[in-house]
Amino acid sequence: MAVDILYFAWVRERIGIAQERAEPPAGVVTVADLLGWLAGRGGGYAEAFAAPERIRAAIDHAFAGPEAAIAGAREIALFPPVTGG
Amino acid sequence: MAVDILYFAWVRERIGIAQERAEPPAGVVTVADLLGWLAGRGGGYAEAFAAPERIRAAIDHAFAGPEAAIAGAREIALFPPVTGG
Amino acid sequence: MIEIRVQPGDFDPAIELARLEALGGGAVASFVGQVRGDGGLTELFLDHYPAMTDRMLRALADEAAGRWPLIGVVLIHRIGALGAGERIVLVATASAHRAAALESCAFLIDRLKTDAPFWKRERFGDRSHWVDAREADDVAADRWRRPD
Amino acid sequence: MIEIRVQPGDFDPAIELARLEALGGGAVASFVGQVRGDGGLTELFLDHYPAMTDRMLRALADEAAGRWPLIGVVLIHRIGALGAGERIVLVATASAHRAAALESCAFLIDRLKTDAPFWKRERFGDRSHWVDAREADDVAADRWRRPD
Repeated sequence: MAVDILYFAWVRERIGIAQERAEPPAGVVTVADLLGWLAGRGGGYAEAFAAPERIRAAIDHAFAGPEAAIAGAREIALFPPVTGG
Repeated sequence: MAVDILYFAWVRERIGIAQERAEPPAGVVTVADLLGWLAGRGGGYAEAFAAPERIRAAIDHAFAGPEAAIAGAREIALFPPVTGG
Repeated sequence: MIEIRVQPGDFDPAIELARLEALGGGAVASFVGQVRGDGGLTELFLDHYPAMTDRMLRALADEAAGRWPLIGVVLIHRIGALGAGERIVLVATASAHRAAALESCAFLIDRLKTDAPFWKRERFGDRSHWVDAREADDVAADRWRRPD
Repeated sequence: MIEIRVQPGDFDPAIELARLEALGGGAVASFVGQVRGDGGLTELFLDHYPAMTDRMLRALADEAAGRWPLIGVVLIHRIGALGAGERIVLVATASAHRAAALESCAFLIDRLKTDAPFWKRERFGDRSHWVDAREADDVAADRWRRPD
């Protein structure tokens, strides 16, 4: 399953790219699984996702918790808690 | 004791004047007494103060309830509940 | 900065907001009340008690400044004859904290409705009547009163 | 009337308020947030998630319009590099009821802070850091959530 993954704010800066297309393996079912899988790549990914409780996610433009299933997602965004306004 | 009495809104319109100088007799101690004394003049006064619960008062520019003493007041205003804003 | 004005003429909310923004607090809240033209209203006339109005508005602004960390308060209320759509009142507050700006703005307009000596008379063509006070306004003002 | 804009350039609160006043509801509330220059801040940079931002702001405006009798909502949020004192955000609402205008304005700015995908980076000369989310903002947003 291919999915577009977007990064924002310091997540983007640590990883070094704003967006990529990835194919998580079958065992990656939830947002938490996805963070673990990406962190396993090491380098900036490991640094960005070292504290997964500091990461928020959106699946197809709607906020999603760590237990949300990613099956069928077209676009997953990973970012710090928002600070607008 | 002479005191300036001011009228506003429909109280003024019923009485027909905006302001007068009056000398309430010694038995007129409270705002409620003053309303009764003025109503006793009849005509527009009786009409304006027929329902004293609809009248609000201020003594020297501060709201005062019906039991407030008028002794020493320089200016007493009588008016309907306020409707600004 | 506390500015209070009671005037027959219109005011420009933009100028007042710009003045509050220039204070640099970061949060500016405002409320503008206008004459509604409901039911064919042709004129709203605002009477007031000049000597007391200024005193009460100033007391309200001072109370707000004591309850919230405000750096600016603007209260403007018009008097006299106004047409449908015309502005009646502006309440605007500035603070370094958005909750302080928003809450004090609500406080000021709620309490102004019950504490400031203004009276409205509505005209509909040939007929006119003095507006009755609304119980809902007393309730709104009461929620800001604190236990002694 | 619901208007939502996310833009690098400044906005004019006066124009937006005038548009809401023209709706004739009688009550217009607004909140303006600006960049504070505290501690020698030289730049505030605002990142956002374009496809999601518009959707979330629209959802918030729709929720407000469902909870309060509003006749107009304006939400404007800037993005990119801003200097001290510059405007960041405008929330403005119009209604025939002052409480509806004031409460919905507070609701929108509180919920925008937690629900809209913006991120702030502060620069102080050579140093810069991404701003941490504030727990107080979560608390402020939570008070608007209703039991299911």
